[in-house]
Amino acid sequence: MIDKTVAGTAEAVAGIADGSTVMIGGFGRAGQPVELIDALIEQGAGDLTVVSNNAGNGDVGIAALLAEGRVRKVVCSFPRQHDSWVFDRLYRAGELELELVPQGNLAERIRAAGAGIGAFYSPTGVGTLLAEGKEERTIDGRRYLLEHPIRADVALVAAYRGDRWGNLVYRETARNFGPIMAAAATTTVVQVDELVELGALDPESVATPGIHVDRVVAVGYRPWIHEGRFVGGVDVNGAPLEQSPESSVAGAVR
Amino acid sequence: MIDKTVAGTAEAVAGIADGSTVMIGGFGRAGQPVELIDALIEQGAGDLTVVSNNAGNGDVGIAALLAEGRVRKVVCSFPRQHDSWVFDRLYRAGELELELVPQGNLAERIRAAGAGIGAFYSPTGVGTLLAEGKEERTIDGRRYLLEHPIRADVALVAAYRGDRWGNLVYRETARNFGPIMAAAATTTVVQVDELVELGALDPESVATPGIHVDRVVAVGYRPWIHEGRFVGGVDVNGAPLEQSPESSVAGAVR
Amino acid sequence: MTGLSRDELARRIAADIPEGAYVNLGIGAPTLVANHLPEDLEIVLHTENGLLGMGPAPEDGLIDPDLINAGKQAVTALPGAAYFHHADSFGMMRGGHLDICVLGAFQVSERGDLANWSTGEPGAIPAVGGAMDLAIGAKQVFVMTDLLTRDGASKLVAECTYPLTGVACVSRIYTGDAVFDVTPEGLRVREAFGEHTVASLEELTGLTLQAAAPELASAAEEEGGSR
Amino acid sequence: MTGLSRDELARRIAADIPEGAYVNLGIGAPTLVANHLPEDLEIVLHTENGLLGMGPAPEDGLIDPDLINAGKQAVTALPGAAYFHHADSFGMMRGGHLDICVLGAFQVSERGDLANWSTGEPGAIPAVGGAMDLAIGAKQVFVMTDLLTRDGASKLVAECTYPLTGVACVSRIYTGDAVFDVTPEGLRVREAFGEHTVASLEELTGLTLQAAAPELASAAEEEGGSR
Repeated sequence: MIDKTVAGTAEAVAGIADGSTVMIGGFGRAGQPVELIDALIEQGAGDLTVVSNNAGNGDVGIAALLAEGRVRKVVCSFPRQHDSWVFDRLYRAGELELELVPQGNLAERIRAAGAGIGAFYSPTGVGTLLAEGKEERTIDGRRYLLEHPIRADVALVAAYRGDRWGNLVYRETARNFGPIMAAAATTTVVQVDELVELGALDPESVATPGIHVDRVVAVGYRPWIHEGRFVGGVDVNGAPLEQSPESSVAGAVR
Repeated sequence: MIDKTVAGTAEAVAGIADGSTVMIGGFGRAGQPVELIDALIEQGAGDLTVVSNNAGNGDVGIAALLAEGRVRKVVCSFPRQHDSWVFDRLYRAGELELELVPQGNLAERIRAAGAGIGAFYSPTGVGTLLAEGKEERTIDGRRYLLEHPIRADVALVAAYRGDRWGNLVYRETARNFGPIMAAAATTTVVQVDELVELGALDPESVATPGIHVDRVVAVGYRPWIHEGRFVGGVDVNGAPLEQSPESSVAGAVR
Repeated sequence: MTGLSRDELARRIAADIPEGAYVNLGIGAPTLVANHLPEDLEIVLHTENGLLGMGPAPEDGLIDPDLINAGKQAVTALPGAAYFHHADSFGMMRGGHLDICVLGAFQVSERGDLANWSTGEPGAIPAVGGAMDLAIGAKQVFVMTDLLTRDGASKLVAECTYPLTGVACVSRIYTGDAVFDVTPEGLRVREAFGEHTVASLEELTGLTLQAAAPELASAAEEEGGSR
Repeated sequence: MTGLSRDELARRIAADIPEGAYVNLGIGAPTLVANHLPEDLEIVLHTENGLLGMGPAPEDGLIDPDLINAGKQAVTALPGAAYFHHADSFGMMRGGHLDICVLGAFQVSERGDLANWSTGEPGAIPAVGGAMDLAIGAKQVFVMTDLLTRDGASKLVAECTYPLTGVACVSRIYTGDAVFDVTPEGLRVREAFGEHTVASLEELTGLTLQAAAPELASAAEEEGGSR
């Protein structure tokens, strides 16, 4: 029997080595595998290169990993946000290396790694500072830059539901980088809200087939989901609103 | 109101010009838009370049289009099949030009066209006859060929269900080239078994978002589907089995 | 000044978006355009974090942290929406499938070069996000900006001095003072608001401007917002 | 001859596929391997036309023309299956995610070059399908073939004379006479069936062969199929 499920997040992140390149899914807080990042902090690996769209929000998730001094380099498109104070401080102090990649090139370079593409020509960034050091080529009259794949030792991904083969479905815009990162890493570790029986996921909706997944751990439903149904009652960061949880659940008819 | 639906297949293929490059979805007969191809034959456009995985089966669909002498060139991975007699005859008679492309390169080149990639390096075909004339480059010690996008004026695609915005879901392995061809053509024409209300398709399962679709026409359920449910009773080509249709439907519990 | 307010400008841009268009509204001021899209027209909004068919913000209590826009604000999904991953989403953009994208700007050059991601200040933390992809990705790139900086300098320039986001990528520039088309001959005044003329705009920008219609060469008779 | 039958060979290959492997069985003889995969082990079959978790052929009456394999035969989908489009499917292959792929061959060279798509005959209609992608895509490429052609020529050769499918891509060759590993030093006899020895195989192939174990250098004591 194939069983990629593991009992807890500590087991899920076991063996991640110092110096690893770690992809971390999510766009802002949506789809950020916060429980796995917490486990990685606990696990202790350092000198990491983190590949993620952002470089942390507030004091949790990627921000907490940065604050612990575990990260040597960040590869991302948008580190500067209103709540990226941890990154800002470390970057200004010269304690973090940054490779800034336009978001679409970041996504396509990650996809290229998973799809075995050696390199590709992208029109994004031509003629800008971010083209420095990159080969430029004109194809059919249009200018392109040569972009190389971004691979990782480990990908940490948050999905909505998964099964023991590692098949995953995502929820809304929390899908974001999950499917492409899962395919681009040597070892892909996934947290899901819920593990379901093999065969319970619609094979037409599986956005990450299990072939791209090594370990799956269930971390329970987000506060805004109740028994598989959206109930709301939170702010955009997932924090409960000030009203009582009961009234929030009751009011969440849409 | 956005309404990409058209009343019939004739309207769906209207305006396809002589000399067009036409992508035709499908892998063998699965997902081949036979009703649209029939309409294209009726419509009369000629001197076409057809991009498709195969070059026709039996005497229907792409084979019929070839038999009518409408096609100048075929770009495909696997023309030779046990039932590709139409292609075989025309090719041997020197009446058809053939560009043979390994299947994965075909798929990736079509995807590249839709995704705005100027060109990409693929390891497939290195050192073979099909590498002739292609630029080779070694990246990180591995040999790759430079492959260019394949674009089309028109894509003809068969999907399972669609809505008036052009959102599509496919069925099983009939998905094959549909999503990538829909994105690679200037005008994408789709036949679906059934048109459904806007909002009826699960947004997590839409494999082709409407942005890639220009016209949708409903052609009715395949014989092996009854009121949206698989009933079987056909052979792999979709032809009814010799038993009576009633017993076939009744026996199709799985 | 007698030009358009920020909100009037958003309405003016919205009026140029036809039914059926696939549109990406960049973060910041361009998101205001959504408020002015006619409710009886179907215009499909794309957000590059993986959604076509984006709807307005949800009511409090119904915020869904899994459903956000590129500015990381809570949004909703309309009937007809579709979700996809980032590579597909930026493929949509890079592949030229979006009809219109509306972006902010620090500077736009006469050639349509866009600078909107970095002021190039030493010590500033760089962040580009999807700006460079958006700049080169849509069939038409609209810029929504003030004509002048707070210091009175023109944001329309002969050559951008800020780091570029994209080269020759802007189609049209909407400001509270006038609307400009980027043409091979330089900027053309498509429409002037208030009492602006080509001459007054040339004075503000220091650029040689073309006139789209003869009356713009003398005085703008039209009311702002009409077309 | 005292080697393995086609069916015994399929069983022999199946015995080398571990539980949990992601496997693509090429069209033709390799599809026989599926019949010998132990039912109590979960092995995930990939078919490049867009399915992981392929199951056996359906019963008559339950054939679904939308659900086929790469050979365009009707198949089924197991619980845990997933569908995807061709670019994703070949990305899976090219990206090295498949553990094993089993292919037929016209010729395999000592270096592991594979020729299996064209005999290069003038006038023949060329067709490559997914062969070149499969050849370079899996972590291990197993070839399933006869050692000799019908004319008695060795299919294992110093240099392929037929057009290549892939360069240095084959890991192991399964024939009814012996199993060979491709190594930097050339072909190594991993296992010999019947009365074959390295010497008898060298005679048949005209190649210098390595022996994986001392006993192979003299006489194969083991029963075919054991390991």
